Amino acid sequence: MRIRSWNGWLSLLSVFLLLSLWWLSTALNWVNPLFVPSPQKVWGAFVDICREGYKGSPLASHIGESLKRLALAFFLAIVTAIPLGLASGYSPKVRALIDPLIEFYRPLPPLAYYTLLVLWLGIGDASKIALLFLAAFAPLYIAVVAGVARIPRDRILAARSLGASRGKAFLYVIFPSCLPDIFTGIRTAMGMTYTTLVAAEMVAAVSGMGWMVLDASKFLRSDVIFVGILLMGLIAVLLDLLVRWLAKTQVPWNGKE
Amino acid sequence: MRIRSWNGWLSLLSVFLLLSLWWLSTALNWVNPLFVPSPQKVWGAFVDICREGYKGSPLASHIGESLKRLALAFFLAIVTAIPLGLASGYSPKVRALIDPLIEFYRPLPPLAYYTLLVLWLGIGDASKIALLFLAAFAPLYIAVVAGVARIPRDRILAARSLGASRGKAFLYVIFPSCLPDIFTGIRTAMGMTYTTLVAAEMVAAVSGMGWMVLDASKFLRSDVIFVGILLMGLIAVLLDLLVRWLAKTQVPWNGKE
Amino acid sequence: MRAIGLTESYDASPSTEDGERLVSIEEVSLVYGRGKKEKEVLRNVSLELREREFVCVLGASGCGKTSLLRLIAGYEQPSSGRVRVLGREKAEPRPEVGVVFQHANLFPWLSIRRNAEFGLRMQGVGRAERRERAEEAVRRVGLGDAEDKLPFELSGGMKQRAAIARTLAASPRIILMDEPFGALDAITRENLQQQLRRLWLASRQAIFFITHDVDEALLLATRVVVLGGSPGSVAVDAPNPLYSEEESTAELRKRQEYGKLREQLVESLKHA
Amino acid sequence: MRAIGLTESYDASPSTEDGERLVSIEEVSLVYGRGKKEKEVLRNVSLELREREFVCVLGASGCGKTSLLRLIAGYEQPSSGRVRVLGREKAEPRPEVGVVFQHANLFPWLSIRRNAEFGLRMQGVGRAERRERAEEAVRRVGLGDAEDKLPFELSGGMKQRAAIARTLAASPRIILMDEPFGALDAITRENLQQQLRRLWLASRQAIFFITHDVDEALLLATRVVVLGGSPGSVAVDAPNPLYSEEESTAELRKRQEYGKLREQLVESLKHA
Amino acid sequence: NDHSESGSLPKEVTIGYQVIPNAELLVKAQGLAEKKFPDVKINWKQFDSGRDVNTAVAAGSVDLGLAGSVPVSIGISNKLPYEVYFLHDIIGEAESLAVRDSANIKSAKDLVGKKVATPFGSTSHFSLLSALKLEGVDPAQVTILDLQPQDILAAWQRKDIDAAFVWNPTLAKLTQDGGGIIVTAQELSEKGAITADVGVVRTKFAEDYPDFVKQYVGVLDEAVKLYRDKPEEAAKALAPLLSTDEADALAQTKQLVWLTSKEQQDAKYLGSKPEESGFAKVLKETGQFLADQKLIEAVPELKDYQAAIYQESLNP
Ligand SMILES: Nc1ncnc2c1ncn2[C@@H]1O[C@H](COP(=O)(O)OP(=O)(O)OP(=O)(O)O)[C@@H](O)[C@H]1O
Ligand SMILES: Nc1ncnc2c1ncn2[C@@H]1O[C@H](COP(=O)(O)OP(=O)(O)OP(=O)(O)O)[C@@H](O)[C@H]1O
Ligand SMILES: [Mg+2]
Ligand SMILES: [Mg+2]
Repeated sequence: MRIRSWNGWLSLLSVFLLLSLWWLSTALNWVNPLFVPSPQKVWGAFVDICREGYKGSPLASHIGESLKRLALAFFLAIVTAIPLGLASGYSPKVRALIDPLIEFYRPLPPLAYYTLLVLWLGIGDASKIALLFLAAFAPLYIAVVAGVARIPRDRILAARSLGASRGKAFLYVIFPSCLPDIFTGIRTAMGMTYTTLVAAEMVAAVSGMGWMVLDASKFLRSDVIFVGILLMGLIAVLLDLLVRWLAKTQVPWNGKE
Repeated sequence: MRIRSWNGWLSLLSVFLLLSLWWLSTALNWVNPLFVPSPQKVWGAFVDICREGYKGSPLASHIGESLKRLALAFFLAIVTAIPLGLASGYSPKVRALIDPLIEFYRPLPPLAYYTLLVLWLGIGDASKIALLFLAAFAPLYIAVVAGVARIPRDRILAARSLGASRGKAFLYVIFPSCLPDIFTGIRTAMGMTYTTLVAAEMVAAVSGMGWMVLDASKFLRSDVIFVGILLMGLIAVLLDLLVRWLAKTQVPWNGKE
Repeated sequence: MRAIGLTESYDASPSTEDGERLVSIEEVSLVYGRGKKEKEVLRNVSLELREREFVCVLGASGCGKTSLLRLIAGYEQPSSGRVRVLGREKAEPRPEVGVVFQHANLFPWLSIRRNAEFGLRMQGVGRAERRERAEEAVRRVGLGDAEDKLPFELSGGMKQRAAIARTLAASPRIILMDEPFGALDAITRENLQQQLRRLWLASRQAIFFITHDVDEALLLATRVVVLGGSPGSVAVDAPNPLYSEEESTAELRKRQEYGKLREQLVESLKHA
Repeated sequence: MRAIGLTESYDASPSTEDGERLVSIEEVSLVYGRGKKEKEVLRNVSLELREREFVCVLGASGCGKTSLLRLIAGYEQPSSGRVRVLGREKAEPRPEVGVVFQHANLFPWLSIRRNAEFGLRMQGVGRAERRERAEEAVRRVGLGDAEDKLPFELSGGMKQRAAIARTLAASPRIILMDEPFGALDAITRENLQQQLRRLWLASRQAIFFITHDVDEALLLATRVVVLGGSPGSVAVDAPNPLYSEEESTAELRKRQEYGKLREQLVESLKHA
Repeated sequence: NDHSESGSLPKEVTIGYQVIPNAELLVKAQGLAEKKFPDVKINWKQFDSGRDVNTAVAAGSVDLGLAGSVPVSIGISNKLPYEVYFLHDIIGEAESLAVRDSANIKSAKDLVGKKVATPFGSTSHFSLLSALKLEGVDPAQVTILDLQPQDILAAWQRKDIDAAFVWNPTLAKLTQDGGGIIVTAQELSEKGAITADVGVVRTKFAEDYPDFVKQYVGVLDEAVKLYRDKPEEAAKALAPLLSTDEADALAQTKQLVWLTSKEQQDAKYLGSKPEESGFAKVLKETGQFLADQKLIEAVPELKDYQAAIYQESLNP
């Protein structure tokens, strides 16, 4: 217990150092205030946006819109990437079939194919969610496949000898064995979706945190950009803490086998 | 051996199916040729670009420029993310110090902070490489931290009892134990860097595959876009195969412990 | 196949030829690895396992006992020769063939009781019944107190016992056990030997039992197999003259021929 | 601490009180887990390990033998009481204290030889010398042929021997061994027992040796410790009256008192 | 850049250009600047948006840049350290409001309740809002969407949008695909809502190397002259940079108004004295307009805009 809270202080310290650096560099004019506004100014913009919203929508709806898109995309990624990843880790045939496609699309920059998505899915939320989904899918899939690869072969054999069909072994052994990897994959994928948020909200959005940042950058509103970035970062950190907490409570045996 | 080549055929089959779908959908006019050009047209554009280059630079230099940026960024990511990840997986104190910063920047969309990078590093390659580096760093770091978390505690204790100092245990036990995770991380990070390529080459580039795609999209040259995308995809797949091959030969014990 | 000692000296061997032939291994050899790393581990091994048999397998460390067990379990395919298990040509993992691994190999995310339930769950046994049977099995190996623990919270011997419980709870027709009592103290071991013997006497499953303990082999086996050589092959395959359904192991140990037989077996191990 | 049997009946015990005290455990208790999962594993254990001692520890499965070893090795910290190792108050993993784990716990990416070299490498021994010493250790445990294999290519017993070689090659002052011969056949086991005895006689390291084999304990130990109860505590801690530097284990086994002593020890195990 | 040689030519200069068929692109295509300044290393950097040019100038990474009048107005409002030295073109028909024929839109008034797309923060964005204002339409009654040109085309194909204010080549594709033009930037500029592509120079650079700026303007004039004399030759040089053929390039150039520096001395444009610069007013009005639309915070005084016009290098 003592060690833990001590480490908590360390984390606070490093956040504090960063904030001081920011404050110092603006106070001493090390950076162009046009691009790095002072903390006070950012706070002012934040209060403003809280009170009056940004460009017609209240702050809550910007956050809500983005989270809705993220959540939907992420949900889709989880229900597809995990089973597919497990399947293609487990069966070389499935792997041979779907791996080339995933390997090919995976490295493609979203900005390069977004227009195609717009063409197919329109300018509504569908194309945005599709883009976010594609961003989340690949890292999750890869993490899961790698997770399957590292399961001790004997564990699967033991399950089979206990009467597990291939399908049941999949569900009852492969899946729980991969949980640590799945959690890592979820964390990476969550980061990846998040980083695509701005790109996704580039097209025909009028709300969302990504759009807010993008729009502000067009009009050199660096204080709003910072509000957006800080908000996105904080929300992401909270989500990440949630996943980490889940990982810790769900996989108590990790590292102790 | 027989199983392997059989799976190779499956992979070829799935690629072939995809290509046929493409060909069919353009031949039967299912999609607008303005956005999805026919394979013939893309091939024509490819031959053209091979022969005459694109906008003043030969194809090889576009590829070369992009690969140079990717390689540099990736190299930087490897030499920083792996040691830092190992260190923060191993020592809760290091973790407490640097994790908040990484967790915070990690989910930030590159498009949101690229402006800041340009402001600090100028419009040359430095800002592009920095952006790519940041994209690669986070997934690699996370994979490595997760890898350390799963090392059996007894293995580290055994090394310490054999006289390994904390530093040596780090180098000789923690690092090799994490190799499977490092390889997964490298694969994810490589994908992530790659997807950032277009964003990175958006500002003040006159060469690079990402720039080529972006430039072509401005002039609605969908054939060139497809050439760029296919090229990027193929090169990425080749790089990925290399990493996978390395992983296989370097970590023969994976899944057999 | 040399059958020194045992068969030559004793003919008061119990006949087990009447049981159905459950496993038959014919001229099997097994090669691990490929190319430079190629290594022949078993050569020309033939063996049978019949209903109601309790075969104890002995042999030097690394001679191929586990590999033989894995062939029967269907975990490895023979490089040449045939392995028939329960009438099927291609050996595959299956619920009729239970395996206790040399390393416990439990599912780390399941409690001991749920590890023991696993086989029954896979076979679709209802919740209440499988829970009861699993608890029974866990209690039998002496882990009643620890049934809610996760494997990483167990000691080495407890893990091994949990693995035994897991396999026995699923009541397979053939049980393959790879040094199941290796990590147990003398008292617990004797206790479990009795349990296993009683279980087997009641159900007449076929048991393939790898052990390093010569006494254990003599006290439990209806037939003793000694593997030896490199690549491994069957050096001894003979009925255990000491085998008796009636006498307890304690009584058996006191029989006159016990000491001599033991020495013979150790000799044959030395020369295998 | 009851000291039934052994000390009462025999006083021809070798004196080991003269050696330096290397390990001293005082009133130690150990609790695993927290809150609801809290479990006291050891209570009020006191023990010493002196130079030139060969202490064999017996006890029922799950009684806390491994936990005790881990305390000495510095892998766990006592919940109360003191553990002093080589004069230091806080036990920490260190090269003077070698550990052979119950599960082999080899480094999976290193060949057997390089596993054996590991300790020497960490201690900065030059390439040629460490290679020689590692090869010597690997040969001594009978793995000369397999020295270039990776751990996953080994059989269970071979892994265990490799782990022994790894620890011995580093020549620590105190050796803690957790059922090191558990997965070995009788022949290999006897061979290694001899080796270990000879090594120990030559160097006079202190050995803390957990075993389930009563014979092994009687043949090797200068002192026998029996753990028992739950939470575990020391039930017997007595010099081994059979101990003799001169006689070989085969001779010892033939001594008259052997049988009786063995029975006594088994009895005390039962009641511990 | 070597500041010690104040007054003479720099050793190296970085020009941020955009692919717009105007005099600067012709200068690049023909290598006129390299010819004129054999001893100066000229780095051409391509930009895609005025936003990035603003950043690059602030970072000191480019010396001369090209951006639309809207981003420049935003930049000056935010006190970016640069000045306008040249108008590369006045946007004519190159940026227009295309409407779908089937949508039954005759004038900007009919846009009420429709979906109109335009790239936000661009000159087209400004023109669209101006068109609405001139017709007395409240922008809140129109669904204005932020789309990049290629996405506008995709949305158009799907019939997701009814109209778009955008530039070429997307504009041409829209009209080919069942679209008609109802308002052009040309018409808007005649009514006072001028949009232009503006040359800006880093203030420090202009102070250090006035000669270079002056001579570079001369080169631009040369290009304008070349275009006026031999438009086909100019179009031929521009075509590959525009990823199109010669005829189309010619048509595209005609949709922009190229002006010589002499013509720009007119009070309507940059003017010859700070206080009589018509373009400073345009920038101020643009800024005011954006502020009214709540797109930016506040605008400075007219004199701040006037101070940001650099007339010194306009050749008499
Ligand atoms: N990490 C742990 N968390 C909780 N309980 C544990 C943990 N490790 C061991 N235990 C418990 O501590 C007790 C003693 O375990 P220990 O491994 O010391 O036994 P042992 O005497 O070595 O047994 P064996 O002969 O079977 O190896 C057991 O009851 C076990 O359940
Ligand atoms: N996966 C593998 N790859 C290569 N060689 C292997 C592999 N598994 C086992 N071997 C080799 O096969 C031989 C027999 O191994 P096996 O595990 O069958 O021995 P065993 O008789 O069970 O020994 P033990 O009593 O020590 O468990 C050993 O020499 C071992 O090195
Ligand atoms: Mg074995
Ligand atoms: Mg133990």
